[in-house]
Amino acid sequence: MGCDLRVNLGKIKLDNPVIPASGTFGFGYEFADFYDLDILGSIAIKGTTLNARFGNPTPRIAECDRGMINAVGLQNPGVEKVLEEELPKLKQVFHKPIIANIAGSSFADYIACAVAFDKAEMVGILEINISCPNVSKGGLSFGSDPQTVKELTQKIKQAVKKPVFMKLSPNVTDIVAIAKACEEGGADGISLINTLLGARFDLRTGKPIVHNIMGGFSGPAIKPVALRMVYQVYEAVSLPIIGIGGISEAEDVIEMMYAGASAVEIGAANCTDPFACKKILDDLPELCRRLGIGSLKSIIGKAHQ
Amino acid sequence: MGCDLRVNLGKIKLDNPVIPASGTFGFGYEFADFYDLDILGSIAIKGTTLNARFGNPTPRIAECDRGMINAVGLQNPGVEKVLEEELPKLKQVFHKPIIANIAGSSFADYIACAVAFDKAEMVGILEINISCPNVSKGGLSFGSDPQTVKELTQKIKQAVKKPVFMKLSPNVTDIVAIAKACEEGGADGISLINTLLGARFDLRTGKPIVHNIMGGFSGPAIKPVALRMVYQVYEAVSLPIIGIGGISEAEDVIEMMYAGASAVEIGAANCTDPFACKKILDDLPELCRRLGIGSLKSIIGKAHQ
Amino acid sequence: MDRTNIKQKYEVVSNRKLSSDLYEMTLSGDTSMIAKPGQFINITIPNHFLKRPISIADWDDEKMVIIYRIAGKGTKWLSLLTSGDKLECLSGLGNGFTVENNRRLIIGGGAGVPPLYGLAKRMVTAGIKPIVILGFRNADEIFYLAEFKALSDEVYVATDDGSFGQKGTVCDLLTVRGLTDIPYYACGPLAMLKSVCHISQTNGQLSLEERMGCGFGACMGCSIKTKNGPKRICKEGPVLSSEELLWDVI
Amino acid sequence: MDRTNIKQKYEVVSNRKLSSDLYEMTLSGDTSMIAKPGQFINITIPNHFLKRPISIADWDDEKMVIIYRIAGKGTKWLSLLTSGDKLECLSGLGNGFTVENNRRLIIGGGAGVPPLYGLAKRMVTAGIKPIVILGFRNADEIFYLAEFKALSDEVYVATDDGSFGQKGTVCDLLTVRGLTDIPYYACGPLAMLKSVCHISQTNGQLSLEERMGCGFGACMGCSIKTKNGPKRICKEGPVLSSEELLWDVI
Ligand SMILES: Cc1cc2nc3c(=O)[nH]c(=O)nc-3n(C[C@H](O)[C@H](O)[C@H](O)COP(=O)(O)OP(=O)(O)OC[C@H]3O[C@@H](n4cnc5c(N)ncnc54)[C@H](O)[C@@H]3O)c2cc1C
Ligand SMILES: Cc1cc2nc3c(=O)[nH]c(=O)nc-3n(C[C@H](O)[C@H](O)[C@H](O)COP(=O)(O)OP(=O)(O)OC[C@H]3O[C@@H](n4cnc5c(N)ncnc54)[C@H](O)[C@@H]3O)c2cc1C
Ligand SMILES: Cc1cc2nc3c(=O)[nH]c(=O)nc-3n(C[C@H](O)[C@H](O)[C@H](O)COP(=O)(O)O)c2cc1C
Ligand SMILES: Cc1cc2nc3c(=O)[nH]c(=O)nc-3n(C[C@H](O)[C@H](O)[C@H](O)COP(=O)(O)O)c2cc1C
Ligand code: FES
Ligand code: FES
Repeated sequence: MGCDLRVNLGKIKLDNPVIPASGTFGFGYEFADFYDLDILGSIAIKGTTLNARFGNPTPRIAECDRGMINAVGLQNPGVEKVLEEELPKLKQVFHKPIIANIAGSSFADYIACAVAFDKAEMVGILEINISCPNVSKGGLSFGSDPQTVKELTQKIKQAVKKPVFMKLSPNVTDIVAIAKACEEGGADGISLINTLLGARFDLRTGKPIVHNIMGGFSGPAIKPVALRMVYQVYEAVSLPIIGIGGISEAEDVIEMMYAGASAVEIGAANCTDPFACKKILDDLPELCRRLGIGSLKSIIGKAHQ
Repeated sequence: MGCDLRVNLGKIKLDNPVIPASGTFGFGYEFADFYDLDILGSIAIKGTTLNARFGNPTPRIAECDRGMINAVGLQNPGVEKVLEEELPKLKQVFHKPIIANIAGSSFADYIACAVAFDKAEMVGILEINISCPNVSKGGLSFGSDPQTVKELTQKIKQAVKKPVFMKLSPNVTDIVAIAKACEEGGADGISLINTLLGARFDLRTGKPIVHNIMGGFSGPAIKPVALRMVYQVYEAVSLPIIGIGGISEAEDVIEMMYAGASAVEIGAANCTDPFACKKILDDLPELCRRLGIGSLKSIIGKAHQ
Repeated sequence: MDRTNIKQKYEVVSNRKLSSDLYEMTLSGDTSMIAKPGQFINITIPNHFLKRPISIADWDDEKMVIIYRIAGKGTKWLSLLTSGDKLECLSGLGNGFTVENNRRLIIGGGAGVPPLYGLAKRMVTAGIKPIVILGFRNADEIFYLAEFKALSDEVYVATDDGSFGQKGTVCDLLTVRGLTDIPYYACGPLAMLKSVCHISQTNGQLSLEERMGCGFGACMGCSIKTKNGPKRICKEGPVLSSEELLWDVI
Repeated sequence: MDRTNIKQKYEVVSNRKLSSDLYEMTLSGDTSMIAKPGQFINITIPNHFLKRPISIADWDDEKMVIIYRIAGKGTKWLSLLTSGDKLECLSGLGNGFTVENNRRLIIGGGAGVPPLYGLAKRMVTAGIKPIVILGFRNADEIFYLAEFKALSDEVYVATDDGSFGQKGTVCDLLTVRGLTDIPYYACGPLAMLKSVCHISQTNGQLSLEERMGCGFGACMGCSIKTKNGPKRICKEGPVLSSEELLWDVI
């Protein structure tokens, strides 16, 4: 008897907890060249904004020890094009509810984008990336102030029907306060973590490697921070959590679920290996067998028992 | 002609920027078994508190990808014993001003400990670790609130004569606000970063690996975060910075100095290789030659030019 | 497009120094996913998180050749491999050059020369006689001259210091030889590509470089703005048309 | 104390399976910094940040033997090494056992048995005839029985399931054999050590384990509270006196 890999994210049922993370899997369909996408639990598509964005100038990428910095800057064709051009292509090759990742620089942007995705049949979850700079507050990220987070959550929840998962920035003093603000605002779940803010400098020139100077640091290097935050948030709120950060093998999925995640997203690992998610799914059953895990649902939050 | 490795930390002159970080080099003298300590720029001794502390129960250590978590919990024999027993031993084998790393759980503790070290001839710099939980504020770290940081800095400065370097916690939303608070409080310099808060869970049991559940995460994995913070703080304040976080080879020293550090501390690398600092010092001259660096002073903050 | 075979293991057949810091490596293995000259592979380097993109200089059914300059730790590691060692990479990446009948001119500079060799070979196979302009810093850095001469009677070299061939840049050579109105292919440092575009009266297929996250289109790490919207250097590139480039934002 | 030679490279002479998941590895190299049985080495594992502490089971002027259980990725990697492979480690760590004339009894459990073999050998050399009590889960997991028997006429084995020797624990054996009033050495699982201390009417030298950061005294990662103040298992340990242990806080 194999391990039961099914998990739930609130009312959304997944065949398994493995989800490629936003920004590292494009709009999904291009990975259909590599493997059958329907093996995945879901897919979080590239962060989408109301209007098209080119993002930052290159260089946008810097290598780190067991990780990478990206300063892509939310390149995307805007929600309309995503709905008209990208999702239909994904629909051809993926037949489960997807996660629409939404970014914005004002409340109005977030809401308009969320409302647009709310109408799309394919979309199962709206995942709100609140690491973005808040233009009306001098560029400080939406995700760093609990009051702002609560209001944003409330406003989005009032405007949409689909489940709303708030995706938190780890670059905060008190992740629990932010998670609680999401819960108070009526969020249906929490995704964490987004990237840590990092920088690298060129040994020869002394200058920053990415054009933007700083960028989002992710990959296996950040896993201990992600695990800690998932653990803390699981203790403090009763929403389902999508654990993200440094997951690159089946063992990491299990560890993240022990910490409190109901499902996981895999980011940078997709960049270094197009088959990363498939490999994790290939390895999970045998790993569960070895660890005596009969059902993944049963290990969610085990570290807290 | 070799590279001039000399640097200054305010009025303190160092032969070179390489300093073992607090907590990873004991009270220094035991490393004299491995190499001549006088090759080092300085030594930051184990974090010392007013009264003796045993610290946390074991397990205190967890392995991470390119890093480790420690939950030692500031084990030390108390400032009196450090002055009477540990420093005299160090004095036998190290003949330069040292950095006394000071921790506390109240303003009074910090001040008393700083005052005690202020009288010790060997001590060149007082480095105040403000990652500690503030008992009077429900355990939130001293280092997470700018107002508290400013007050603490002021009070310590009023009580001592030696230069005071505030050692910042990276687990904050806005490191620049904290650094500015130090500057406003009259600090002579900034040390950053201390460890990131992290956690690991045991694959077999599902339970946290360190007894304390969470601990301080450090090592090469955290370098991009440290570089980013040093860069940001260098932009915002005009105090000398000791750059800390993930330094394990000569290249890392150069990169940290580009970001804005006047000197560096090496932490976890001492745990994995007792000769880590010596190796860095052995490699630095040749690396400088290859990069065309004639004087280390000249590259401090080069990324900002 | 089925790309289930994108991940490949190759065996080093040979690895030799061509000039001071330039190496040529021959690899054997499955080359079926390589379709065009100018495509690249993305090589796994032990203990390094990101792969290293290197152009395919030449290939046949069983082997491929790459030529690389030691630029840092990854390429340094490559240079230490010897016959029999294994290499893991993603293969057949990018769009590559499109051989066109009216496009005869090849312009290469330094470490940008390699992919142009595979291109020249395919041009010859297609019955097109290439004119080849190569630029190097000095005579010591010249490589593959004999190989190009074996494919074409018209191979011209410029060196910055005049230690071989024309003193000056490839652009000087273009002017001197009166080649500024022939559609071309080019690969080399950005500054060179820019000057070439500037001096040429017609259009070129240019191969560009960018720092890459994935190398196969997933992360948008390598996108640049063009007149036809954003293009990923690893997917819609590395070869772009000179006509679509926006030089002021590159 | 000069410890400039703490960092050593050893060559694997042999690596063989002793029982289901237990291996014995013989290493050749400089053993001059090993002074006492019960000391340990801390082994570098590629792609892993921390080293792995393993007791020295035996040594002479040129070689040493370690015996280890596959517990995770590091020990798994060790088990795959073969003759000729190189190993880097810090050598001669910890205090080790002190051979004392009146201390004849050796008590070992499972993966705790290895350091006791080197101890038994040195006892014999010192003219002391050891009494050896070994505990295992079952007959399959027994190892080094012949080796111990070669050193002593009094070797007794207990297995949890009774598949060999006395059914039960080492404590049962101690009681049965009436050995509870002899000063002893012990190494094994914490629960075993605790029971042994509890049942014995006299004192023991106990070898303990803790997760380690450095393994050589720098980080305070391995400290435990004792009646004589905090002790670092890697430096003032791993061997501590039963009389100084505070069982309620371990
Ligand atoms: C499509 C493409 C084709 C290329 N073809 C060749 C070739 O045929 N021959 C050749 O010598 N070089 C080529 N390069 C450049 C080559 O990729 C870099 O020199 C190499 O990645 C440097 O790696 P490193 O570890 O030695 O240097 P490091 O500086 O240590 O590398 C650190 C990081 O920066 C990246 N990086 C550094 N320089 C470059 C660069 N110029 N372009 C892209 N990424 C860079 C590395 O990939 C790595 O992620 C090509 C680049 C691209 C994008
Ligand atoms: C002084 C001392 C002597 C030892 N002697 C032996 C011996 O002779 N034979 C033997 O089989 N085992 C011995 N051990 C236990 C051995 O160190 C661990 O089994 C080993 O470190 C596990 O590494 P791993 O990578 O296989 O497991 P993983 O679980 O993957 O290791 C992860 C991390 O946890 C640490 N760790 C895991 N288990 C232990 C443990 N029990 N003790 C200390 N650290 C641990 C590892 O060192 C590593 O840092 C000794 C431990 C100590 C402290
Ligand atoms: C290249 C890249 C692009 C990303 N783009 C987005 C994005 O558009 N929206 C978002 O919410 N997160 C984005 N992220 C963050 C990831 O979704 C993920 O939260 C983070 O990388 C941590 O996971 P990892 O360590 O597995 O990469 C991006 C990450 C990378 C590496
Ligand atoms: C085992 C250990 C103990 C530490 N103890 C202290 C301490 O007592 N006081 C302090 O300010 N920092 C302490 N630190 C933090 C280090 O001084 C340093 O700031 C941090 O580890 C980042 O540097 P690294 O990445 O080089 O380890 C400790 C770190 C480690 C690994
Ligand atoms: S490098 Fe990832 S899309 Fe080009
Ligand atoms: S492991 Fe570092 S002091 Fe013992």
